[in-house]
Amino acid sequence: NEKPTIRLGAMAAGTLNWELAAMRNQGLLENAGFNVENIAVANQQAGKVALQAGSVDVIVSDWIWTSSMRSTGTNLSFYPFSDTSGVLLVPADSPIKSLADLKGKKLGIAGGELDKNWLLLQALGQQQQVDLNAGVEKIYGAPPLLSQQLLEKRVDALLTFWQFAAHLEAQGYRALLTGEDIIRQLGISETVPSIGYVFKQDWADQHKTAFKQFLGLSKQAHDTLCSSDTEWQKIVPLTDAASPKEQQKLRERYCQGRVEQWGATQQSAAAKIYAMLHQLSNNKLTGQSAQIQAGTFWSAD
Amino acid sequence: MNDITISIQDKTYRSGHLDDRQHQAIADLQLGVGRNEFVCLLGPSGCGKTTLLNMIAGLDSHYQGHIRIGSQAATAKIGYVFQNPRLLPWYTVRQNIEVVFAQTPPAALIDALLADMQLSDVQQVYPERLSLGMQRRVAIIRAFAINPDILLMDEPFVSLDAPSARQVRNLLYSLWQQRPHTVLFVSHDLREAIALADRLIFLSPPPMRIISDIPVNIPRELRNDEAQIEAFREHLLSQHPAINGLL
Amino acid sequence: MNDITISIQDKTYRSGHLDDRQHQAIADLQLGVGRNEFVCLLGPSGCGKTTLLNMIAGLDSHYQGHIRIGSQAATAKIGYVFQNPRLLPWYTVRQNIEVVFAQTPPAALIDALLADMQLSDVQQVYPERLSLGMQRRVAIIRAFAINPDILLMDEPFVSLDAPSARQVRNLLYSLWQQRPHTVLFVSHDLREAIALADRLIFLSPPPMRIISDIPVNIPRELRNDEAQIEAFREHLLSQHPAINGLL
Amino acid sequence: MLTGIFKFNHTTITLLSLLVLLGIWQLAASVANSLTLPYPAHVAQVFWQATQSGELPYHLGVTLLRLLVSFSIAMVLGCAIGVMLGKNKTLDAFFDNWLVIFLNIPALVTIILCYVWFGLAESAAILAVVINKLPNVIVTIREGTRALDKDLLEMAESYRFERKKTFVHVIWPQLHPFVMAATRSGLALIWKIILVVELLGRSNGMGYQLHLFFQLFDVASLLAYTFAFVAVIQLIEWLLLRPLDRKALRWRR
Amino acid sequence: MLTGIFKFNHTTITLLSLLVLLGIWQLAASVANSLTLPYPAHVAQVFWQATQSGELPYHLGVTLLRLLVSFSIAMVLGCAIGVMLGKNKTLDAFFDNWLVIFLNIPALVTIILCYVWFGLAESAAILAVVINKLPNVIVTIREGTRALDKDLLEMAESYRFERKKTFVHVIWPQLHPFVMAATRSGLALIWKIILVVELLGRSNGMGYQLHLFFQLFDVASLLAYTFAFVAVIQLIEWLLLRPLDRKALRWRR
Ligand SMILES: Nc1ncnc2c1ncn2[C@@H]1O[C@H](COP(=O)(O)OP(=O)(O)OP(=O)(O)O)[C@@H](O)[C@H]1O
Ligand SMILES: Nc1ncnc2c1ncn2[C@@H]1O[C@H](COP(=O)(O)OP(=O)(O)OP(=O)(O)O)[C@@H](O)[C@H]1O
Ligand SMILES: [Mg+2]
Ligand SMILES: [Mg+2]
Repeated sequence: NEKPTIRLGAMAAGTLNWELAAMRNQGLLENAGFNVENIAVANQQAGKVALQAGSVDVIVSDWIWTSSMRSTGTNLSFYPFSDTSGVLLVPADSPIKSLADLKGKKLGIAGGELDKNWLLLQALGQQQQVDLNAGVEKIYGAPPLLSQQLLEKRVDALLTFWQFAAHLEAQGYRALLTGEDIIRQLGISETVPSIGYVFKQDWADQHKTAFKQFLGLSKQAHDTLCSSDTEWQKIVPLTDAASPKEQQKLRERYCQGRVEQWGATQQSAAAKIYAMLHQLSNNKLTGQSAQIQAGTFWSAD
Repeated sequence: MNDITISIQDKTYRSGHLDDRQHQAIADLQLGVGRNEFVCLLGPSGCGKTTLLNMIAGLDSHYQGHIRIGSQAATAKIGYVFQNPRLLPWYTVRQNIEVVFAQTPPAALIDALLADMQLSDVQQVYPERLSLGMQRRVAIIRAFAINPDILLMDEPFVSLDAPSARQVRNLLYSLWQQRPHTVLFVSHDLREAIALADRLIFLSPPPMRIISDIPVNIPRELRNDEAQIEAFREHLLSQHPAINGLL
Repeated sequence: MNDITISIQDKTYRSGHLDDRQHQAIADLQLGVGRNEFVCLLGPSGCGKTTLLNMIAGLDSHYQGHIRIGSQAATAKIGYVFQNPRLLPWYTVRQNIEVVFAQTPPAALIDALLADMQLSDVQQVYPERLSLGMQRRVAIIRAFAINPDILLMDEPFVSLDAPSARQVRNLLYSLWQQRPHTVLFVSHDLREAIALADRLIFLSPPPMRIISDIPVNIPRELRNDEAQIEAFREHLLSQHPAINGLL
Repeated sequence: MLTGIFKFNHTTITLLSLLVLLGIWQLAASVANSLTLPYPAHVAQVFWQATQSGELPYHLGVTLLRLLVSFSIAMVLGCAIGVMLGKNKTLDAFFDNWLVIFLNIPALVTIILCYVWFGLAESAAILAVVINKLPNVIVTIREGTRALDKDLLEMAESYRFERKKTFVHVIWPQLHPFVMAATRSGLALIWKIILVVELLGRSNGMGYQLHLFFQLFDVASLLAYTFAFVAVIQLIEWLLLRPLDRKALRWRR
Repeated sequence: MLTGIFKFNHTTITLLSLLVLLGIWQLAASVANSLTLPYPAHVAQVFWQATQSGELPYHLGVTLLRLLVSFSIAMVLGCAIGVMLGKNKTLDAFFDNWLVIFLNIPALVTIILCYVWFGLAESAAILAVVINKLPNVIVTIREGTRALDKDLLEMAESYRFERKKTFVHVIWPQLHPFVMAATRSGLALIWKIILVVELLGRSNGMGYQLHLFFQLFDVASLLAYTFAFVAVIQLIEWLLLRPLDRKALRWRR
C-alpha cells in the first residue's frame, strides 16, 4: 500500500526546516513509512492560513492558539516541538539590571500586546510590585524592525523571539530574562514547551503510525544536530547566521530547547500558565474559555 | 402621404438634479412632412427647433405625443447635421465620414463629396486642426454620404463664406434631385430658405407653435435667380403680417 | 495712429506628435487698425481669420513677426467672442458673465445687457440647457460687459434669427458709439459688414493675404437703410473685380 | 414626477442592495458552516461588544485620524504636482521616472525605511502612507490635466484670468471626475497601506488590531472591525462625496 | 524643429532625472552610512548576484505572471462593469454600496478568505488579487463614463451605431485617460496586493522573497528586488503605455 504523505508548512528560516534538512542529510526519510512534502510558508500567519485552507497537514505554532481554535470548534491538536522561548534583551552596557529598572524606559515588544512572554512578564512585574504595563513606554512592532530600533538605541530594551535575540546576543547584547526564567520565577518549576506541531486532530489520529514515526525522527535529527558538528555544519546555510558567533548562539539556544519531558506534570503546568494568561490578557489571547481545552495536547498513544 | 407625422402635445424640459426649473419648449404642435418634401423651419433663437429635430431623430423621447416616420419606421436612415459639427476628434476627416457606415464605406462617393467641399487635401487631418467652417463641411459630407432617407439639418451653412455656402446649397439641391429624400432644414436666412425649400414653416417663440406654413411656389429652375427670390420675399412680408416680426 | 499694428511674416501650423503635416496659414500680412476703428474681416472658410484673431488676443505666439497693441500693450482689455460660445458649463449664465471680471461685476450693466439680449429669464440656467443661439448671446454679453479696449468677434451673429441679430447689431453699434473702442469683426455676411464697419478687409485663401482693403463711406446715420447698403454692395462688386470671387 | 420616482427608488434600491448582500453572506455562511466565515449575526454581536468596550471606537478613531491627516496631505500635494506635471512637458519628462519608481516601490520597503530612519513614530507612519499614496494621486490628476479643454483655457487666457482664477474656475471643475476617482480609490488604498503601517510599527489603530485578530485567526472580529471601517467610509460617501458629486455635476444635462 | 529639440531633450531629461535620483540616493547613503540605506553600487552588486544565481529572475517571473493574469482579468471586468454602472443609474444605485464595501475590505481579509475556501492554490491567489483590484478599476471607469460627451453619444445614436460600434468608436477613446490612470496606478496597486498574497500563501514570488529579506533585515536585497520590478514596470511604461498614449492622443492640438 501507498506511503502516506505528510505535508509540512515550514518557514524557510525556521528550525523545523533545519530538522527536515538534517533528516534528509542523514537519510532518515528514505526508509520511513511516509513521504514528506515541505511547503514553504513565509511566516507564522501564512502557516495558519495554510493549515486552515487544508493545504498543509502540520505547522509549527503554540498550544494557546491551538486551544483557542478548539474552543471555537476547530479540532486542532498540539505536540511539543521546542522549549525555546523569547528573550528580554538589553545592550551590554545598559543600566537595566532588573524589572524595576525598566520603569520609564522604552521597551520594544515583538509579539505585540498579546505576546505570551509579555503577559507573563507583566505578571512577574506585579509580583515584584512593578506595574510594567503603565510604567514602561511600550513599542510594538515587527521583530526585524524592533531589532533595528534596539541597534539604533531607539529602544532601551527588547522582548523578542529567540532567533532574533540570538542575532543580537551574538553582537553583545545581554539577555536579562528568558521566557523560561519568567515562568520559573512565577513559581512554575516544570519546563513547558513554547511551540509545537499543530495539526488537525482527525488527521493525526488517521495517520497515527506515520506521524509518530515522523515525531521520533524529528527528535533524532534534533539530537544529532546538537551532538554532531558535521551534521550541524551541513545545515548552517539555512540559519542565515552572519557570523560563527551567531551560529554558535543559535545552536546553543536551539539545543537548550530540546523537549526533555512531556507528561501529565508538564501539561498541568501548561494549564496553570493558560489560566494565568487567560486572566492577564483579559480573555483576548485565549478566547472565552477559562480552561485549556481538553484534547489540546495530542497524545501519541 | 406623409413621410413624417408629428403630433406633440407637450415637450417640457425638467432641469436635472437640484433646481426645479421647468421649461415648456413645445405645446401642441401638429406637422406633416410629405415624402421627399424639402421643408425649412424658421423661428426665433431658442424657440425649440433643435429640440424638434432631436425628437425626430429619436434622440429625445421624453415628450407627450408621437412622431411617426413613414412606412420604414425604425429602419429609416437619418442623416443629421447638428448645429455644431460633432466630429469624433480622435478620427481624421475621412475616418469621421467612414465611421458612420455599417457596411463598407463607398470610397468613390466620399472622394467626390470631399472634392466638392474642397476638403480633399485635409482628409487625413484631425478635426481640431481644422477651422470651424471646415468642420461643418465635414459634418455635412457625413450626412450626405449615407444617402439618408431623411436629412435633418440644423443651420448647416453658417460659418461658410458666400461662395462655399452657395456651392454646398447647390450640391445639396442636386443630391436631392438625383435621389429624392425628405429634408428638414433649420435656417435663419430667409433668402436661403426660399431658394431651397418647398415649404417654409414659421415657428413662434416658446412654447413653440406653427405661425405660418407657406409653400414656395417658385419653379425649381428659377431658384438661382436672385430677383425671383427677392420678389418672393417682398411678397411674403406683405402678405403675411404675422411673420413680419420674425424677419 | 494705429491701435493694432500687425506684421506677420509667417504663421505655419505644425501638426503635433506623429505626422509632419505643415500648413502655412498666413504669409506676409501687414495690417494696421486705427484706434476705435470698426474693421470687418471677410474671407473664405479656412483662410485663417480665427488664427489671426487668436494671435491678436495673445493666445498664439508661435509665429514670425509681431503684433503691437496700442500704447497700453499688455494691459489692454480684450473682449473676445469666439466662434463657438466657450461658456463654462458648470456656471450659470450670470456666473459666466460675472466670472470674467477681476473686480466686482457691474450688476446694473449686466442686468441691462441680459435684458437687451432677452436672457433675463435664464440667467440662473446652466449653458447646456440653452439653445446654441442663446449661448452665443451669453458669449456676446460677456465680451461687451467688460467694456473692452479691443473687441474681437468671430462671426458672432450666426444662429441668431433676423430680429435678434438686428437687435444685437444695434446694441453693439450703440455701445461702440457710447464708448468708442477698436472692433475687429469676422463675418461672412457682406450686408452685415457694410452696415457696421468702417473698413472691409477682404482676405485670400491660405496662405492668407489681404486682397482688398475698402473703406465704407456711408454715413453712420444712413446705415439702417437697406437700400443704401444694397447700393454700396452693388458698387463694391462692380468696382473691385478681385473680390468678386469671394462673394 | 420622474425625479420623484427616482428618489424613492434610490433609497429602496440602496436598502435592497444591502439586504441582498446580507442574504448572500448568510447563505454562504450556512453553506460553509465554518468559523472562517461567521454568520452576519455573530459578526454583529462581536461588533456590538467591541463597540461597548470602547475598544473598537478607540482604534477606529486613531486610524481615522491618521487617514485624515495623510489623505489630506497626499491629495493636496498630489493635485498640485499632478496639475504641474500635466501642464509642463519638461517637468513631466523629468519626474516621470521618479513617479514610476515611487509608484512601484513596495509599501513594505517605504514603510520599513521610514520607520528605520525616523523611528517608530507617528510622523514616520504618516510619511510612509503619504509616500505610498502620493504617486497615485499625481498619476490620476496628471491624466486629468492632460485632458483639459483647450477652448476653455484659451477663453480664460484671453480674458486675462490670473493663474489662481484659471485654476479655480476653469481647471478644477474639469478635474472633478479625476479627483473623485482619486478620492474614492484613494481612501481604499490609504486604508490598505495604513493597515500595513500600523501592523509593522504602531501600537494602536485598526491595522494593529486586525493583526492581532489575524494571529488568533478570529475572522469574526476581523469582519466586525472591517465593517466598522466600511461603515465610516460609507458615511463619508453619503454625507460628503455624494452631495459633492451632485453639486458639482448639477450642470450636466 | 521644435519637435526635434523636444525629442532630443526628452531622452536627455530622462537620463538626467535618473542620474539626479541616483545622486540623491548616493548622497543620502553616504550621509546615513548605515546598512539600512545601502549604496547604489552595493544594491547593484546584490542585484547582479541574484540575477546570476537565477533566483531573482525566477521569483520575478512568477510574480509577473500572476500580475499579468490578474491585471488582465481586473481591467476587462472592471471596464465592463464600470461602463455599465456609469450608464445605468439603477444598477449603479444597487451596486454602489457593494462597491464601497469591496473597495474597503482589507486585502488581508479577502486574501485569507480566498485561501481558506479555495486552498492555497494559484487560482485562489489570483482571485484574491482580482477582488482587491476590481473595485478600483470600476470606480475610475465609472467616473469616466459619467463624464462622457453627450453630444457625441447623440451623434452615434442618430447615425444608428450599434452598441459595440458606439463603444469602440465613441466611448472608448473618451475613456482613454481614465483607463490610463487605472492602468498606471493599477499596476502599482496590484503589485502591493500581490506582495501580501504571496506572503500569505505562496512559496515563491517577490512577496515571499521580500518577506524573507525583511526578516533578515537585508535592505540591499529588498531594494535590489524592488528595482528589478520597477525596471520591468518602467519597460512596460516605455514600450507599451507611452507609445499607446502617444497614439491615442495624436489628435489633440
Ligand atoms: N437639456 C435642456 N434642459 C432644459 N432646457 C433646455 C434643454 N435644451 C433646450 N432647452 C430649452 O429649450 C428651448 C429650446 O431650445 P432649442 O435648442 O430647441 O432652441 P432652438 O430653436 O434650436 O434655438 P437656436 O436657434 O438658438 O439654436 C430653449 O429655451 C432652451 O433653454
Ligand atoms: N491647431 C491647428 N493645427 C494645424 N492646423 C490648423 C490649426 N488650427 C487651424 N489650422 C489650419 O489653419 C487654417 C486656418 O484656420 P482658421 O481657423 O484660422 O480659419 P478661419 O478663417 O477661421 O475659417 P472659418 O471661417 O471656417 O472659421 C485652416 O486651414 C486650418 O486647417
Ligand atoms: Mg438650435
Ligand atoms: Mg474661424
